[in-house]
Amino acid sequence: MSQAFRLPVGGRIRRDEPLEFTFNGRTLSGFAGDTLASALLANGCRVVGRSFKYHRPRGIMAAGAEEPNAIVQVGRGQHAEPNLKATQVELQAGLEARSVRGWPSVNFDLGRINDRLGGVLAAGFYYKTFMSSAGSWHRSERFIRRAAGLGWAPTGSDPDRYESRNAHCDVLVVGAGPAGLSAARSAALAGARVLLVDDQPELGGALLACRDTIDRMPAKDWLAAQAAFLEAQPRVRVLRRCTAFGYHDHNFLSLVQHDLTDHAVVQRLWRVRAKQVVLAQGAFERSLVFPNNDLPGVMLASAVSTYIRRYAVRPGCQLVVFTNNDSGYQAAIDWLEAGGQVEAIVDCRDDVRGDLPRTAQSMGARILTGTVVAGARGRSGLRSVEVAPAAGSGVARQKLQCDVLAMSGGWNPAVHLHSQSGGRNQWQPEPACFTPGNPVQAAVSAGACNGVFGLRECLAQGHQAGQEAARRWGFEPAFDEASEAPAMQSGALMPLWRVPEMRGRLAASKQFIDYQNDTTLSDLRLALREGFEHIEHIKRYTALGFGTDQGKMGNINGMALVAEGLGKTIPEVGTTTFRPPFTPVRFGACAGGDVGDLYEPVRKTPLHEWQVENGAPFEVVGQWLRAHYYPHEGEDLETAVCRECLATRASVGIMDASTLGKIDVSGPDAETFLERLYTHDIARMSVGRCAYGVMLGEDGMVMDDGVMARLGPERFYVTTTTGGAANVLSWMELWLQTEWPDLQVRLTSLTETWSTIALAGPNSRQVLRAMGCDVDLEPEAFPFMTTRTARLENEPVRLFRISFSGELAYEINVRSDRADFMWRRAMAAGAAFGITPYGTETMHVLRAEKGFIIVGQDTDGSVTPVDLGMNWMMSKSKDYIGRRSLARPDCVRPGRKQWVGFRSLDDRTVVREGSQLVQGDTLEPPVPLLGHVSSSYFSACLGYPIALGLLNDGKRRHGEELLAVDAGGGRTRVRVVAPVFYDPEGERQHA
Amino acid sequence: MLLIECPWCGPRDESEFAYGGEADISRPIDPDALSDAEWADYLFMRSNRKGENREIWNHQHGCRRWFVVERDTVSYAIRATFPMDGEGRSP
Amino acid sequence: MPERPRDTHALDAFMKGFSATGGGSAEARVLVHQGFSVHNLRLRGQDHAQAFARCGLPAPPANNEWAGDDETLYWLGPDEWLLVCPEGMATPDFIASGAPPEPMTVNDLTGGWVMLTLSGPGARPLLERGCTIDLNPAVMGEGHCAQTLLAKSPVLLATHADPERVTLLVRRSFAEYVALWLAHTGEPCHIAFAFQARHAAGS
Amino acid sequence: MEKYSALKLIRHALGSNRKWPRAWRKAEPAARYDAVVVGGGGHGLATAYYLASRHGMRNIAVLEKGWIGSGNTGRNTTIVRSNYLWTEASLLYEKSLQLWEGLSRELNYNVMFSQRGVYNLGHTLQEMRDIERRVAANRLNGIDAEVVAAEQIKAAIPIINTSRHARYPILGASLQRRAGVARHDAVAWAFARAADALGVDIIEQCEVRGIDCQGGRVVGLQTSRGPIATGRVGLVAAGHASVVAAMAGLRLPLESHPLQAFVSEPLRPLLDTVVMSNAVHGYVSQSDKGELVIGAGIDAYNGYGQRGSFHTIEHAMQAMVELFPCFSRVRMLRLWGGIVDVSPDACPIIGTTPVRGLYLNCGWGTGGFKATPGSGWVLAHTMAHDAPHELNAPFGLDRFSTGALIDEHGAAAVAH
Repeated sequence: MSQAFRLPVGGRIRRDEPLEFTFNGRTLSGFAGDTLASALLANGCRVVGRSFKYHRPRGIMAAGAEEPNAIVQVGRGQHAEPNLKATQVELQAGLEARSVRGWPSVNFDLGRINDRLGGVLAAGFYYKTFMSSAGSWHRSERFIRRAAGLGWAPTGSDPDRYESRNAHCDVLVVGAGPAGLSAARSAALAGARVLLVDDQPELGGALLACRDTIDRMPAKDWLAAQAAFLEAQPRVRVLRRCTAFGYHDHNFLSLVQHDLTDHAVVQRLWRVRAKQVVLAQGAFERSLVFPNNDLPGVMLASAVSTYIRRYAVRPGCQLVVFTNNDSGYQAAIDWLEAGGQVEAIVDCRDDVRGDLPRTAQSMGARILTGTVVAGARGRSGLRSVEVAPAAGSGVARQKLQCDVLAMSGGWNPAVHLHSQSGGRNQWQPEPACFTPGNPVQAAVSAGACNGVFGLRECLAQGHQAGQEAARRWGFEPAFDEASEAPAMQSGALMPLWRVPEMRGRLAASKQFIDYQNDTTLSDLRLALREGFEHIEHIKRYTALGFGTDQGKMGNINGMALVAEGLGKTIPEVGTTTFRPPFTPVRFGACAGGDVGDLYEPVRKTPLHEWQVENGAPFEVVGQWLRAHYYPHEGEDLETAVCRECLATRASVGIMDASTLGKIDVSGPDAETFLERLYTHDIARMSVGRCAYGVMLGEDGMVMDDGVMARLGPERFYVTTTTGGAANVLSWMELWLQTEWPDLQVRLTSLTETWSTIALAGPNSRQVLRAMGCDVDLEPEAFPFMTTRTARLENEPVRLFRISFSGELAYEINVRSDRADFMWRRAMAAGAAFGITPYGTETMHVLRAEKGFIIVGQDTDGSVTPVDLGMNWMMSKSKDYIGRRSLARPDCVRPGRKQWVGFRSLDDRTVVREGSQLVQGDTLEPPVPLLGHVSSSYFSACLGYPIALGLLNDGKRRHGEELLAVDAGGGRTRVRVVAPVFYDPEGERQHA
Repeated sequence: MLLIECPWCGPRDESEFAYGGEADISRPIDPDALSDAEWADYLFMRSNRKGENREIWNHQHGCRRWFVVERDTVSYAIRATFPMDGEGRSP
Repeated sequence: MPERPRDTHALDAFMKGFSATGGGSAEARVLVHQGFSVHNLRLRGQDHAQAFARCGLPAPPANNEWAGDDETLYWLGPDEWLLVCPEGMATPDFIASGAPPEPMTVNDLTGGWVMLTLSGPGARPLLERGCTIDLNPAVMGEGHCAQTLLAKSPVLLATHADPERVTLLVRRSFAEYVALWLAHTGEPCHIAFAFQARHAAGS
Repeated sequence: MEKYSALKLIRHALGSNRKWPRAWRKAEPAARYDAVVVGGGGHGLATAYYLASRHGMRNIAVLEKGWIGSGNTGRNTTIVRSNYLWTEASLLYEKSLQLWEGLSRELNYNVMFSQRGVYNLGHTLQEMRDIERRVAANRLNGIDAEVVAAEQIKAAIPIINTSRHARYPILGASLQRRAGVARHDAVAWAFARAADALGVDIIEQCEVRGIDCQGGRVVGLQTSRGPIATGRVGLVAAGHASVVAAMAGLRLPLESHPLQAFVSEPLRPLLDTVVMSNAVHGYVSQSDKGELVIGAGIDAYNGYGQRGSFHTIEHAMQAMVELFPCFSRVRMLRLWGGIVDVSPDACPIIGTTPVRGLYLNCGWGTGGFKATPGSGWVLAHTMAHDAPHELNAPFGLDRFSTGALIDEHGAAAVAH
């Protein structure tokens, strides 16, 4: 199909680059520089969508972000993009677009039946029905959901790539129209670091469709000059196709840049910290409310001009303009210049003067003053309008044939970002719009978004805003003059929120306020009638402003009509808060590059490579990856773990404990400091001694645990759990810096510096010897719970004789860059003893056999050391964090949960972890829960399953039989036993 | 996203800091002398001010210092930041 | 089995797997340093200059700054510095002896850090993609350093007279992730990685 | 109260909907009430409704500073479930869930309670242990719950990413089939309409500025619309609980934080259940209009600004794309924040206070919406009898002195 509505000359499209694309399956052509919308209009596509509720035919109304109707699905499969506005889609060769609504087709939609049921489907109808029975809503919902939604989500993962980038600047200018360009220029001349962003592919904003002159040259030449100047400035960065969508606290703004051409990244999130912000985003034209104001062919006047001047498309033949202000006349002038026919300009004002009307008149356009469009007629598109006196007699005076109606109800400044920044908006009776109030952050609004609509004024205000912003950040503005445009005479706007009620068929016709959500004038009236009087209630009840145009088209009309209905003024009704984003933003763009492998840092130990070589699956522990177990050929978790356990208890096992937190605590007051944080007596620890320590929250609950060693009178080496390492360090710093600054203590994390290799089992001593250990390893020389510096394989190491397995065991602390070497040497030295590497799972089993807790698995935030039977390590002679809380009534009450062990009566069943403990067999809910199983394993070396957990009054329950009920409903009879299953006397670890 | 002036490192993005809650809560000298209610007041009760608030932050990923921030909990505007013991300085 | 070197670098595995896409066209290059010692210095009291003098060290660098050439001192906090010495170079006596004069505390962190040098026109723009501090040379210029987050990982970042060079000190366990992040994010500018046998802060 | 029904819709439509009555009266404050509820959110309106319908108190009022439902009621992600860890909490939320199941009929207002099920994902071995523990406890408490494996999740939600190689692979989940979502605004309107029909005065744009006490007893309120005498006051002010309680000299164990949420543009149906994840923080459902409704994490700092930090949103987006790769090209339409009052044990505070006649209902943190009817039910009982209902007895303010906290933090169940 030829582009019947394309003008032979003009526009900013590149006619030498014709493009083919498809819309709803039809192949059409356009030019580079087109938007999908301009190309569709050029091809005479009038019906491009269907409305949400009534399925009415809809056409393109606007030329930008405020478009409510032309919602399309672009691309397919993984490449699909739902809900794009045709007015914002740059035309590309092979572009595939389709309407998101309309079945079987956009031109013939069976859903149109809803239009007839209009009355029943009025605002909030669903609140009043579908409640006959409990499930009735859930059942009906399925059908309602099917009818809902716009586009289709893509299938599969996203082939596009995103990234985020941080930027800092002295002055951020949002919008590159006349005001924005002037602001950027003057700020740059003052020497400021300027970031200028605009959402269009080319700078200029309104100037792209402007016929005026600036500095005595055509606007487009002035524009080219400005662009060239700014591009040349080293301290200026210009971002095209970049939308500022969020204005957050402390002058942080989020921007998204589309269709990048510079490299593989398709969209980029800019995270901008600006010292000053100039908001120059322009304004949106208002629609007018009259019967059938949604017919395809009804357009915003400014959009008509934009399509003619920027895209060389005249979307029809016969035009009627309906306006309440001078700017509407521009459409008529452009239309006539484009060789179209103007039936009439319908102006609700009685007295019309001003330059634009005069020009239009001089070009022969007929002006009907004091007149309104009483209603539009047509089936699938506009055919004619009826006009009537503005002073409502209720009788239409005459009918005007037309295929396009250009309407202008005045302008709404784009106050969105100002509002997001926390600023209020104030109502200006003249020219009837909300403008930004005082900024609350370092920002200033300029130009149309500040309620200044004349080109001349916009240039001046932008220039001043740029200088101001630069000056406020300490730059001395240069003495450059603002650019000048000829002064223009324009008459005052006359607010017109609706037209007089008509009798006859038009009376029954719908008058749309929010097009996309089919919110009509009668919906607003219904809401008011039902007592929804606050604007937020009305919006939520009628869905006004909840479409994907985010109310840019309808909100102000809606508020004005609510004000009328309540007999209030518009400011009394108040404005609604604008929330980010300014326009919809892809999830992927907000996620940036931190997805997949980069989702979150992965921390690896120096032994990771060896573990990979040896086929270990890994367990995620916080940010760390830890070897879970080391399966041999054909082994599953259980068999591998049994083998690892047996080998360790029988001879020797080796494991990577490098993820444990390690903190150096030194200084004259190190001892005092630790006394206050740990429950046991630190002073009793002589140099070279190790001790197991527990740290409580101030609420008395166990927070972290680990072994600490005294390396010197003023130096301790404290270990923490893997997950707790970071918290414990900042917890220590917190107390040190905020409560006890007088203490002379320094904390240094050694987690990264030292790697820990644990050797456990009766032969661990032999392995150390085989590694050429240079210290006496005999029990009396190097007893349990002590530490020594030593040399292994001629490397300096620190040995700890401590045991988390209950066996004779050592922990080798070695410099991280030598850990891999040390580990491989240990494997070699241990070969003779069948040394067996084991992972976290076996470590869990071995410690469970000994009844040692794992903080976070066996404890939650409600367990005290007393509950765990750790009274032996709670000093009576000092105060420590959390001690006072242990004296609270609930912490001393009898019957608290206590740490116990469990044996399955059948000695076969391994109880599922998380099982709850109950008494008796009749399980009538709610069943009193006595406790739960927190750890449960099959113990290979004991030959039966063992479990640990917390049980009400557990200490006194030893010997009792209980029922363990798991998440699957499985029941296991268990006997309560002491929480130590293996070597209760602890002889082995002292060996 | 807040921009917080670390007294030592200068203005940094919120993501480098950890929030520590209400400032000026000091641990009782003799906890045993307190009733359970008094202890609970220290432990749990908070002013949770709407408006001007004194709070502590930790420059966790910077110099690891804890410091005091005077911030409005409605506008989120930061009036000043102080070292735990020292003089204020405005952003 | 063949004798392996005693030292393994945190990026050994990464560098094996990483095919340098860069070559001549690289806008950003990453040198991965090997062989240097790192010491954490902590001071009590206020008179830092005197304490440093007693240790035979040059005057301590001011807040957010670093100093030195071969032997480098980075400011970490009001009472904390990081001393980085090339391997083989004589470390200060108090470190060798392990007994620093009062009121200094020293911790040997060697092996816990990985040092990278980014260079090329793409270096700062690349870092801007994962770091929130203002990397403009006018703000973060010669001799500045900062502990901050890069790609959600804690790093020490130092800038040089040459605006196209930035030094990164990364905690060992994060190194592979940070390298992966640099490689992935740097792809578009053909980032190139290479080991540098000897560390020299000045080079 | 005019009964709503399909028939009524048709009859009114024939009259061009000109005859619909007000949903609730525009009440003027009276000089005295038997009881006053401070806060016109879902919880406050529910309290008033149950006071009137179950305890026969008709001379009562609800005072709302702004418009009803303007707080967290209209700002949350509408998830309703009862699968909490501790018996005390799960029984309270279960009572609420049971009330939800009959709510539309009882109130003759379709609150669109849709029992489409809620999955709480587990990404680590420890999260799976916690899930096992919680599910086992739920079932013994008579609450429907089950543990599902990654394969079952994939079968039920084909678009979810169950790759073993994910940074936080999905190992399994707990599933509560009776859980679901509801239409948040409708809940406030439904309770308001029903309470109003029973004579309750719902007074909007009325801010409480002072609480008058004599001899340790409440005697009245100072409001922006004049003094009101009353002997019973229920404080149901959610994020502003501390501020209002301070008027009676009470300090509470609460901190108010920003909590953010956002919706996508409307999409054709692609997710017919609710998915929540703790380790990969975020939770999502799809509204009947087709929008993906997504909750982000809580912001670290105290804030009354109904705004949070953007990096919290970036993290939520990353989480969503991790869990649902096909969301990557979907677009965020609207982003907003609420103020949640968080207690030390992530459980609410409901009950009497040291001030006679003053009752508290706060500390719901991120979990308040689901509790709306149950919360109103127990507070109404507490106010009517000047003593807590057995369900809220464990949730008194005194637990912070005795130490009898109910630690839902420890539980993997995200409290949303």
